[in-house]
Amino acid sequence: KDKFTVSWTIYVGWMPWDYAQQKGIVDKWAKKYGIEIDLVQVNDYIESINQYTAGKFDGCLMTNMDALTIPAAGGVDSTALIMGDFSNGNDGIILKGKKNLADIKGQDVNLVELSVSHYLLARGLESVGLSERDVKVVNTSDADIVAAYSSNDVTALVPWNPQLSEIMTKKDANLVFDSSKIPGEIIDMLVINTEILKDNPKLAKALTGAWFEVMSLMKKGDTKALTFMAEASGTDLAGYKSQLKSTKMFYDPKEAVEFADSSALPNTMKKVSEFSFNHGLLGEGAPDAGFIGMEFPNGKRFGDPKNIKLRFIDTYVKMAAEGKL
Amino acid sequence: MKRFMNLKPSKVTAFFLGLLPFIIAGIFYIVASDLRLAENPNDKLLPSMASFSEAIDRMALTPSKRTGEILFIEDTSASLHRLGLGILISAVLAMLIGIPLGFIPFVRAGFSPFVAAFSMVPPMAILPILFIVFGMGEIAKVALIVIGVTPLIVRDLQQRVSEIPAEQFIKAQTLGGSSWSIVIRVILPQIFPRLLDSVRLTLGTAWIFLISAEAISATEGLGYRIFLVRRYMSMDVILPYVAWITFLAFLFDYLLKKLTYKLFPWYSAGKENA
Amino acid sequence: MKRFMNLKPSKVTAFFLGLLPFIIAGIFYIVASDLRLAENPNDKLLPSMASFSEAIDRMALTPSKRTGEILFIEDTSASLHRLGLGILISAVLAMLIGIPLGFIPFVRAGFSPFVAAFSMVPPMAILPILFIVFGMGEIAKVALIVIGVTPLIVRDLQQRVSEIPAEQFIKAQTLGGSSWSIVIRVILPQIFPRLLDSVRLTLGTAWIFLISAEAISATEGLGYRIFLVRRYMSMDVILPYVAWITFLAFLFDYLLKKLTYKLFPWYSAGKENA
Amino acid sequence: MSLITIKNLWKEYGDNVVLERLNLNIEEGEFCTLVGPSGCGKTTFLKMLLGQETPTKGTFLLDGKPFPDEPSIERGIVFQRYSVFEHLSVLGNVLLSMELKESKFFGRLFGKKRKEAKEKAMQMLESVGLGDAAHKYPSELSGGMQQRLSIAQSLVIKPKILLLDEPFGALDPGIRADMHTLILDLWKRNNLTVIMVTHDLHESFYLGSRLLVFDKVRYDEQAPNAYGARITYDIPVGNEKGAILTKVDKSRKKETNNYDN
Amino acid sequence: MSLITIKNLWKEYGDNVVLERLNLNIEEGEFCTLVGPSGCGKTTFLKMLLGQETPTKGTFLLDGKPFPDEPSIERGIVFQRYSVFEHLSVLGNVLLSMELKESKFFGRLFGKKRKEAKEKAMQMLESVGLGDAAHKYPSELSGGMQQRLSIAQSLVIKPKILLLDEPFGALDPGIRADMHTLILDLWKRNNLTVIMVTHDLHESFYLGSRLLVFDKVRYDEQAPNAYGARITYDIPVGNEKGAILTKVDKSRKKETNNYDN
Ligand SMILES: Nc1ncnc2c1ncn2[C@@H]1O[C@H](COP(=O)(O)OP(=O)(O)OP(=O)(O)O)[C@@H](O)[C@H]1O
Ligand SMILES: Nc1ncnc2c1ncn2[C@@H]1O[C@H](COP(=O)(O)OP(=O)(O)OP(=O)(O)O)[C@@H](O)[C@H]1O
Ligand SMILES: [Mg+2]
Ligand SMILES: [Mg+2]
Repeated sequence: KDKFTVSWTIYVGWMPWDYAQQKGIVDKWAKKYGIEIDLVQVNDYIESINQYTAGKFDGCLMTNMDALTIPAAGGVDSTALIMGDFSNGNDGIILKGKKNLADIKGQDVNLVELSVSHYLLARGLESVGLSERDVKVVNTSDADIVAAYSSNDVTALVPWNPQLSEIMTKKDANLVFDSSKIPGEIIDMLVINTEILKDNPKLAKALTGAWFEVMSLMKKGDTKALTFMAEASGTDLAGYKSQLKSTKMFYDPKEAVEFADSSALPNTMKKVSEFSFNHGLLGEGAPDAGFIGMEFPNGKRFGDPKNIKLRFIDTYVKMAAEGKL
Repeated sequence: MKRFMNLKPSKVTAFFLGLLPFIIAGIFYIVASDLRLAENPNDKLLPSMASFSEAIDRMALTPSKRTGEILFIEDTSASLHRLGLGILISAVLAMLIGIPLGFIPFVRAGFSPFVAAFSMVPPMAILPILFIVFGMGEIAKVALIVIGVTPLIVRDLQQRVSEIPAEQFIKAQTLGGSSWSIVIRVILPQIFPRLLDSVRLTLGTAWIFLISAEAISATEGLGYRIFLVRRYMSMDVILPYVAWITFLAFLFDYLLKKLTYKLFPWYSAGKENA
Repeated sequence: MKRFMNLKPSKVTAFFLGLLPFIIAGIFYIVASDLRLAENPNDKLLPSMASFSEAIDRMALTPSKRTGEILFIEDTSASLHRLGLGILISAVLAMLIGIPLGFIPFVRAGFSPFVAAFSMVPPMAILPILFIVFGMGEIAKVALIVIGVTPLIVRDLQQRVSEIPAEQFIKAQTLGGSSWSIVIRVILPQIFPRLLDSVRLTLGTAWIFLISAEAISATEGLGYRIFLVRRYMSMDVILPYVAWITFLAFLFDYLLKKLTYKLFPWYSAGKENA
Repeated sequence: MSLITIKNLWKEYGDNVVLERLNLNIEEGEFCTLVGPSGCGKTTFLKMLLGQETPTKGTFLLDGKPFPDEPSIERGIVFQRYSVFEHLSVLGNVLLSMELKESKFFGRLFGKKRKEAKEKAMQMLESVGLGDAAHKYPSELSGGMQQRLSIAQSLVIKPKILLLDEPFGALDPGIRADMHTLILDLWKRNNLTVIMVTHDLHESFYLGSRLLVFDKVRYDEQAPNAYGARITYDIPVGNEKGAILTKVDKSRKKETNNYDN
Repeated sequence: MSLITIKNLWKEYGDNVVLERLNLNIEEGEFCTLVGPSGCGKTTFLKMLLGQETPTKGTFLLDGKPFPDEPSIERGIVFQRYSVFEHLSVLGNVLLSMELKESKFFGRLFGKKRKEAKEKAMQMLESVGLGDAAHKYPSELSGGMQQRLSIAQSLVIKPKILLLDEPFGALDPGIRADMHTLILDLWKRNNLTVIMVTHDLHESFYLGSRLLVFDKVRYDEQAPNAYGARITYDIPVGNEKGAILTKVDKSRKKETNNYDN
């Protein structure tokens, strides 16, 4: 197999893929390894992951939590090839009028249910000694959450960017908690089907190479590249830069390797796994949070070793760090 | 040998013929599902019959751990409540607008172009404005149905009113009718069964808007559940829900048709057999 | 004083009366927008006329920095292409299914229940399956339109075919027609203008499906653009796009109507003036 | 003074002169039948009497006052079709007449008034021979019964003038004959003024007390619409006037043929 | 052998006996008119001749062979309405007959064949007096012209038998007379066998060579559907048979009245 498709969705940390594709960087690297890679833009994030899970795509961009609850829980053994960034303020809890997170008690909270926003809410509530029972979650589509804020009966929301910064420009909007308070727990990553990855290391090499080429451009602050990404995501350079500010991008492959190898990652995934289990996301058959096994670099593991469906690797990022691609 | 067009199946044959495509579709599904599951036993796209019955048991027979209620019943009643209210309001509005529009030349001249233009606006695209006006609660969901469906019914009723033979209006005038008494004694009762027909034909559209509204913001409802479980691709829940929605739509269609002929025995012109 | 129902506006009066609601709606908008902007000059919900003209300038007159093309034109042509293709396929399919369904008793017995049930399935709810079957490319978007619209047209055509007086089929048989030649010489030409009418009436639904499809997977198109800027609530782009969609829908409605009467001068029964 | 006074009346639609220089007086209690070639303006004339159309010029008086310019309760009408209400039973149709007349706002009568109206309606139905069909819907009636119903509907509120536009045109000959007996009977008993358009010359002679023939007297090949129809015959007729019929019939030989006789 | 042979024929719909014990032979070239009270089974009889219905029992032969059980090219039909094709011009309607007959697959003729067919169609149209209207659509024609067209459509492919179900019932008397002249002329010129249902006794006598009267001879108050109609009169008629008409007319006095005469 030498033709691969990877789906991506418009999001601040994933716009580099669009740039890489449009500017021929992906093609260049693919050619180098004698393969073809097609990046397909899907606007509906969930649909993109669903299609990957159903086998339509070889790879897909998603967060750590969705990787666990959708493909892994759906029995599709997946590997996080590149952890490109983590949310460092890109997700937040907003209260209308009120200034403290504790004031959220008893309110309706509008968010995308069962998403990282939901996870962030759970973590936030934990930090002030509340639990999910103290609020009522209202599932609200991410596309409409900005408009929802304008409505009088909406008082608490958990959006991500760019909706987050959009809402913050409005009257009475107070950011009472955000992902910078739980750094490294909401990770945006490129996930590849493990089987395909095993058979085609070329794919991993080409994608990693292309990614870090764009990263080096961004690190330099290449205005042209950034403007390109800004426009594609429907905003302008300033807007895009402000979104980047709350995103911890691993511009340097070394940083990425470090993050993958850290002991924080298994801990994070344990929390995510527990959250998911409590919300029934690991499937009805799951007896406990460790039902789905995960594997981390350096042989660390979490959960059922017989049911390993999500793997985090640093192999290719390391190659990039060592300039071996 | 008779021409194909002249051959008529007996009642029994017709029944089994009608069943056939459903059976074929069922078999088709089972085979496709088996093939996918053989490859990946955890595949969620086309679940096996066993997973369906498990999911149905979970959703429709066992009370939810979190709320203690049966989710399926909760979802159905929430959705039907919204749908019913939306349809009811649409029907009443459509009568109030459609009859003058079809009957009074001055009203028609004034509002017909506006209503026609309004009916072309895709409501999904102006959601933010709707949220401001109607809030995010139950009203918004009902309002989306009303905005989506009313113009369709209005245009149909306007058309039907203008199809009532002019002779009837003249005759009623010679009997001493005023514009108003002609509306309530001649037009309204004649248009009523047509309204039911029209509601029936727009039920499909109403469902689409209901599901969209519930996908945008809700805490229960059939559309809510479908979009929620889409997050982990639980087709074992989605497909029974879709089947249930289809069945409900079918049932309402049937009941409305029966009701129309029961209430209005004289009504048969313009009936839709399809 | 004449009864209200007997008063008829002159042509000029009718024209200005028809314009009035649009003007009132416009004034209403400007006032509401001014009020909101006075409170918060950054409010994006109801932009001022100046923001509109800026946005229109940006989208429709200045080439995009990214691709060098004019976004508005690109979006329009992409959407119209999908819409056109979807409608065309739906129309052809609907003819192929609707005519036998209305005409051949055996086919009706076999497929009528299935088609009726199928037409009740909300396509939005089974999107994952549709995308698996049709891929994520252009085909999927067109397919969503086709799946959403075809059953509606089929049911209408089936109804119309069964409304052709039985006398005509008998007569054609006495002239030596076979089932097939009756289809192509008697039914097809009579049903064709009705098909155009039916397409016209389902255009609104087709737009809804197009916009939904583009919001899920596309890189250009009117629905895509609205989806993209919706996250920033750029009503200055959304509202002109909505107005443009409304205008296009209106235009197609008008053109199709004209075309129908031009192509089929004998066609007037069952015409819909509304 | 005559009930209807018409002097030098013209009716034009744009360039199309339909009727020209009509002069006519109709007295109370007359039964006029109108005949004439298709398109000569008979229906247009009836529409003016009804108030649906207004004359282009000329004097047009009802009881010495200008004609009301919209349909009103003094002038009942029976069309060839569509003049009964599908959604009401036979009795309901006749009741409706009284309800619309007497209850301006609700268009309904209640209690004692309704009961009285019902009795009156039943009497009316008996007199047109629909007593047994009172609870049927119009769709269950034959064409002739529907026309009877339409007549009953108009007569029950006692209009001054009854206008009929080819009321029996769609009926079978046998049934038509029954209708003739009926309408003559009603005319005599109620002291009605009747104006009836028909296509059928026999009908026009057999019925009525006065026959009006509309026709164009001037005709221009180049501009067929330049001249309108006028009243070419205005003759007293009636049941006994068989002789005239034969005479007129002969002069129509070209159009009809001996079967018609 | 007769063209149509009917022996002891019954037609029932469930319990409802519509026709019973019919015996009849119709020879080639006859012009039979069928009359009878409404609902007595005239249309049902015509439907059986057409192949739309099958008899319940009895012998029913065409040219000595059992009747084909669906409509076919030997038997042309003209209904009271709806038997021309709205979407085709007058010429197109007549052409269609030949096209359906000769081109089984496309239902269309091309080139020389089409030209010939067109000429034939024009001749046919001339002979029914529609030459000038060849390029009009049916909706532009009067009722009488539409019926002429329907007749032309059937005759152009020379059926053995022409069936007519109240073809002139919806026409005005004057126009009806013209149609009589036409149909008699076509019958004589084309050596047709014609079977025509009518409501009009005059028509049935004036036209045709043979009059068949359908009526119930037995009647049971308790079960009105228990007995079917039979042929109560079978008499030779024709243009010159005025005497019979008068006789029959008198016996019908109850139903019609002197106007009808
Ligand atoms: N509303 C109208 N506008 C313009 N012309 C009209 C209108 N109504 C009738 N006409 C014309 O007036 C003429 C007379 O029509 P009218 O219907 O009165 O004839 P008629 O004698 O009743 O004919 P018929 O015997 O066929 O019913 C016709 O030439 C017709 O075209
Ligand atoms: N398809 C059918 N099924 C059951 N009964 C039928 C059917 N068609 C006709 N009949 C019955 O057969 C009888 C004869 O009907 P038919 O139409 O032949 O009468 P007709 O002599 O043509 O009457 P008309 O003069 O009113 O046209 C009627 O009692 C009718 O109810
Ligand atoms: Mg007229
Ligand atoms: Mg009959």
